[in-house]
Amino acid sequence: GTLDDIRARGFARAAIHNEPPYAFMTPDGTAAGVGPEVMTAVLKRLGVEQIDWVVTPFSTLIPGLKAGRWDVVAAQQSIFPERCQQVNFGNPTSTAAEALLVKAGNPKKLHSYDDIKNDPTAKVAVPTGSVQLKYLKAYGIPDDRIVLFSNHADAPELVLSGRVDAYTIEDAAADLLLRSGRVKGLEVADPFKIPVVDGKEVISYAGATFKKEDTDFVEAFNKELGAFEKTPDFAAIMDKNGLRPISAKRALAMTAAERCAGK
Amino acid sequence: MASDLNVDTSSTLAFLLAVLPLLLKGLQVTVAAALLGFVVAAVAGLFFAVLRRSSSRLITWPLVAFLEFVRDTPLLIQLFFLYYVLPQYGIVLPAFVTGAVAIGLQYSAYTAEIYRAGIEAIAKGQWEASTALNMSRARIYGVVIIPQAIPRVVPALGNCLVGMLKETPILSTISVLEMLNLAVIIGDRTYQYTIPLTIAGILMLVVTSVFSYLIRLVELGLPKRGVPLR
Amino acid sequence: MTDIIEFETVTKSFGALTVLDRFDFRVRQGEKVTLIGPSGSGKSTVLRILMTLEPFEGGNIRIAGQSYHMPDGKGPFRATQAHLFNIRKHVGMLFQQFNLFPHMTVLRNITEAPVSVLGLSKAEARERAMDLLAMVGLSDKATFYPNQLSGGQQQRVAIARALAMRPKVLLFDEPTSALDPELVGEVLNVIRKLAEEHDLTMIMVTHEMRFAREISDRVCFFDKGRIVEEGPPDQLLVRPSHPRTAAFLAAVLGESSRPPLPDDADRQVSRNGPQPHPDTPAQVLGRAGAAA
Amino acid sequence: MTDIIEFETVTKSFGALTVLDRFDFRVRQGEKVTLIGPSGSGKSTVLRILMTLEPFEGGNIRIAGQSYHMPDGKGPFRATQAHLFNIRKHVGMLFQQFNLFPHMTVLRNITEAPVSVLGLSKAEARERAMDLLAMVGLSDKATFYPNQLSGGQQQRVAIARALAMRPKVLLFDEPTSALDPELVGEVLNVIRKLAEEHDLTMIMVTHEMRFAREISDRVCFFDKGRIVEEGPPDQLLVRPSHPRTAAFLAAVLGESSRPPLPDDADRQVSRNGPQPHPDTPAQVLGRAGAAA
Amino acid sequence: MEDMLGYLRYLAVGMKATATVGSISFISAVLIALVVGIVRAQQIPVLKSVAFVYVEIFRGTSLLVQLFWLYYTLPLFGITVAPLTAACLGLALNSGAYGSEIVRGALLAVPKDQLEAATALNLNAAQTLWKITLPQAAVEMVPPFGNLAILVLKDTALVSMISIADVAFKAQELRTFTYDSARIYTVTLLVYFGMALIVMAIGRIAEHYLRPPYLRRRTILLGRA
Ligand SMILES: Nc1ncnc2c1ncn2[C@@H]1O[C@H](COP(=O)(O)OP(=O)(O)OP(=O)(O)O)[C@@H](O)[C@H]1O
Ligand SMILES: Nc1ncnc2c1ncn2[C@@H]1O[C@H](COP(=O)(O)OP(=O)(O)OP(=O)(O)O)[C@@H](O)[C@H]1O
Ligand SMILES: [Mg+2]
Ligand SMILES: [Mg+2]
Repeated sequence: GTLDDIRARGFARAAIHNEPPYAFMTPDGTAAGVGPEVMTAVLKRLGVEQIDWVVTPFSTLIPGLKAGRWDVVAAQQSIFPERCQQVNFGNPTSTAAEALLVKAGNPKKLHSYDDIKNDPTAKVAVPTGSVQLKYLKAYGIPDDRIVLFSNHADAPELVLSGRVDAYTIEDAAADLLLRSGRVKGLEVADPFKIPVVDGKEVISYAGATFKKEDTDFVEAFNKELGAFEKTPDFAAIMDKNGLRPISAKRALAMTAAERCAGK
Repeated sequence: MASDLNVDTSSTLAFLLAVLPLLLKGLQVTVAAALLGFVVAAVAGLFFAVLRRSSSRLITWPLVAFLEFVRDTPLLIQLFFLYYVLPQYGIVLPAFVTGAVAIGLQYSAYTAEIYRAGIEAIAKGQWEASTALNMSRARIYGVVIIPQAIPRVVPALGNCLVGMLKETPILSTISVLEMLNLAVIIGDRTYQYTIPLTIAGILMLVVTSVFSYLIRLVELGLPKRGVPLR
Repeated sequence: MTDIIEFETVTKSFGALTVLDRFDFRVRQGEKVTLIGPSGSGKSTVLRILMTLEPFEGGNIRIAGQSYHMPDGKGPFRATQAHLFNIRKHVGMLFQQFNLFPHMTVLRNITEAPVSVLGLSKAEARERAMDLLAMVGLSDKATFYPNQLSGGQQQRVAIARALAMRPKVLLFDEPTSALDPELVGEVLNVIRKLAEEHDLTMIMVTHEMRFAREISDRVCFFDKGRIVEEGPPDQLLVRPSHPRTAAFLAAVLGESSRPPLPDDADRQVSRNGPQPHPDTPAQVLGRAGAAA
Repeated sequence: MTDIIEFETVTKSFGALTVLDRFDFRVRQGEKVTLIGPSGSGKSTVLRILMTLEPFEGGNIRIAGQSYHMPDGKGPFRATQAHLFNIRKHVGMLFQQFNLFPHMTVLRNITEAPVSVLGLSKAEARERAMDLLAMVGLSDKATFYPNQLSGGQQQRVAIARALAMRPKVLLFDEPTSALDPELVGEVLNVIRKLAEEHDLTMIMVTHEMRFAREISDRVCFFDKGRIVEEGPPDQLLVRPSHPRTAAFLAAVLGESSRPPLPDDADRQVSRNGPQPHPDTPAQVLGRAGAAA
Repeated sequence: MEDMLGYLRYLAVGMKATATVGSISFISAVLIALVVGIVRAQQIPVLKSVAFVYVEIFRGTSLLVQLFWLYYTLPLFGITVAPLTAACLGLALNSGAYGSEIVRGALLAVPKDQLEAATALNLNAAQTLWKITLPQAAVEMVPPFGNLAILVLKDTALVSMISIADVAFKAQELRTFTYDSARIYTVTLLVYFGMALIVMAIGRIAEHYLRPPYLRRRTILLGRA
């Protein structure tokens, strides 16, 4: 299996794409963020000391995994059923609740998906391939008011240029963005009502991604992950990356298998 | 279109059948963007080519610099400026239009060269004969030179159209849902990339082949009488 | 008679090459002048300057009393388009390569400029064109495209096209030298007719010496941008007084020797070929030659 | 003497147009033959077939005893390259447009084929080239590029280039018709020297009638892909027996009338211009004409 | 301004990758183009059909799909090539297909007269190609190959999808950290334009020296070909 290969080789190859605070490459060349830091700790417990990091666009994370270009993806990808058919997920380590970024002052007074739906002039942007699109659709927001973007760095421009009025973002990413002080003229819609789809508040669960056939690797990973989550180091990683305590708490209460089954 | 992104992934065949109609819709966007861009390039290119031949350096110099810059820098980044920076000056064009215009402008740098070559290939004698008949410059261009240049440049313009078809995926950066972008989005949702991308590639091959064939037909259909073929 | 064309100390160069140097030249109204001279001597340049196809640097040119310079003394190529337009009204030109518009029918070739420049109605222009086509003997070709015509026919259309603008001066730059020899005659016939029956001023560059002799009032021999000798054709072509003229005529008539006159039995092998030939072919061809 | 070239019932068409129909033609070794005839009559086609530049459909051609067909009867263009190579050894050709290689110096133009085809050493080829350049009077131009030379010089280089291959037969396709009139002489001088001092077989298409008369052993008049009349030049050019030959000569010699002989005072205005001219210019030119 | 200098420094790593991939790809593309273009212009049996299919496929599908196949799909069939190799191979095959049309066009544009003169001198097909046609065509090929080089330069932006950190990728990375898109893109635009100017200068010099002396311009760098 892949784990044996890694051990034989002496180092693991892991891929991320840039999406702070979940995963990113620091300018000095080390991977940081929730995904890489957890991955480093767990692999260490599995006896793998060294990791080769690859930064690559989101859309190539899984093809590269399948093609054997890397052994594991540490980009904190969301776990949901369609994806489980193609890859294996480690148990979730973080969760994200929805937030909405709007122009400072929230001129259209958008505080929920319902507000977006009910204002026929309101336009909203979502990342391509994301679950948020599904939620917006579930709320009945028409296609012509939804704009897809592929790079998170595009999103502030979309709002600031007036092409959209809001964009969906995960709470932790929004916190980080605003705290960095780099983007002026945006704010998180506050209060914001977490959307409800199929009678449940929507929360996304994210974890490491493995090849479909690497069940033993996943098992070993999950086992060590479970142990690591009980150490203060885990909480420190979450804290350092600005995740709210509720994020990890929710994650620990769920397994990948349950998410894959649609729970 | 975005609403249809829940695709059946239960089997390869089902997946393929679910993906194909989606990509075909994306293909319409691709073709429409390329055609609109082509119109822009064909018109702007001719305009630039004629302007480029002006005897005033005040006109030609900035024009050459502009065309060179447009030609030598990536479309991706030009798109960004057109899409995000123009609104700051109150010009908010829809993404599709912005994209098509940007592609068209970039290609106008090429078509300008094509037209220029076409115009310069016309024997100097045509200019001299027109001048000897006391025709005005505008008239000479409009009645004598350009009508002769167009048939010569049709094949090269056709190649530009095919080139533009293949540039459209860049429009995904400004959220235009063209075919290749759709293929990637489907991949991002399902983590199955090979099938949608390969179908997109094949569809692209089919479309470019069809276009190339159509261009050849146009070429063959050009009047044979009255036009010196090279 | 008045001079319709006056060149006064005209200077013209291409880069470092001075083609015309303080060039003087006058043509009376209705006169038929032929320019002859070696290649590169500046014959075409004179015609092209007259047609405003080339700028010139110094001197002055007047045509039909109008100066090429603007009243404020600015040269013709800093002159406004409107000024040049007025000058070109008087002049028409025939080219070696005909330069018909290949994408227009013969009729359209002739009517285009009268309609768009002179402002004739389409019907008037058409009528004028058909008259001219009849004159050059091509009434039946009005709907043809130039490349469906022989070279001689094309040149005749070009003559009609130039005449449709009713110029006072018509310039011919080797109008038959791009033609197959047996097509030359038909074009010369048309020009001859023009010359004989009309008082159009004509300036012609040609290598058709017999034709030049027959038709011109005056022949000017050019060399290196100057008129070396001029005079009535019977004198200049037959008994040239200047040695360079004589040498040129000998080269053109003796060596190239296009048509043998049917009864010109004595061979005219000229001995003044331009290059010495130090070896004989037999020597040079060597072995293989000997084997042949 | 043996026939070095034999055409037997050769047929050649371009699509629907049959250019040569059961064409017979023979040339003896050392003979100088001139082909004349109207444009499109097939003169160039004969030369181009001989040079293997055009395939032909029927009949047979032999050159220096070698058939263009392979021994199994296959036509020359299904013949192997090796077979064509052997045939081409005997033939050289001069083109109207000279066709020098513009990217090579004069010397390289001449030495290229001897080195790469005949396998001469560079030194040998160079020596041969310099001899030939001396013969055509261009020893000082060896390092020039073709477009630095005048047309006449280029054609003389082309002659040297063809001779460097030591062909038995040399074909000339209007070798002077792309030249300015006063450059024609120098090329004809070289050809004349070749003809006079050497027994190369020469087949020439030319409009230089006097030259043809002077140099040829035989003149063939072509019309519509057939030889209508042939004979010694003094007979065919001066007293043609066939009416079509006479008409052609009248058109070429009478109308185009290139050089007037210095003392040919009586004007030869031919009356058989090909087109009727129904109107006079004065009528057609109308108002503006009258004003001129 | 200081920020922009910082960005430039950050992009420098990407410039190296872009330059490496770009130059290797372009040189390979020229070689491929020459072979394929000659095969097609000379109508070499069998090979010409192969060449035709190659050109149609690589011109007809997009580079993105080709790179994806080379890097992510071929390994599923057991063929794995390194990222740099895959990037160069993809770009070279893609641009080579375009380039072959340049070569073919230039070869066919050599006047038929020249071929006839070569035949009359009994040069064989290979000698004619090598000594007569190709040298004359080469002069005509240089300007379009210069344009192709710039296209290759711009196309290198796609290799980021196979994990090569080129200029475009580095720019995206910067944007995720700083959200300073307008200025980052301005710097990026200038970087590409600068590299294009260098490519153009090289092209002009190549053109100057490939031209036979009698066709050379006096100035190398001024004026378009
Ligand atoms: N556009 C130009 N640029 C540079 N030199 C030129 C140009 N046109 C003509 N010349 C040069 O000017 C000189 C005179 O040229 P011109 O065409 O007037 O000669 P010509 O007497 O008509 O000769 P030909 O009998 O060959 O037509 C020649 O040396 C020619 O090379
Ligand atoms: N490649 C070709 N394709 C089609 N028709 C051709 C081709 N070459 C020659 N012809 C035709 O064959 C006929 C004979 O041509 P050829 O060139 O032998 O005539 P020619 O006697 O040399 O005329 P010219 O004096 O004009 O050179 C002409 O009608 C010509 O149009
Ligand atoms: Mg001239
Ligand atoms: Mg011919």
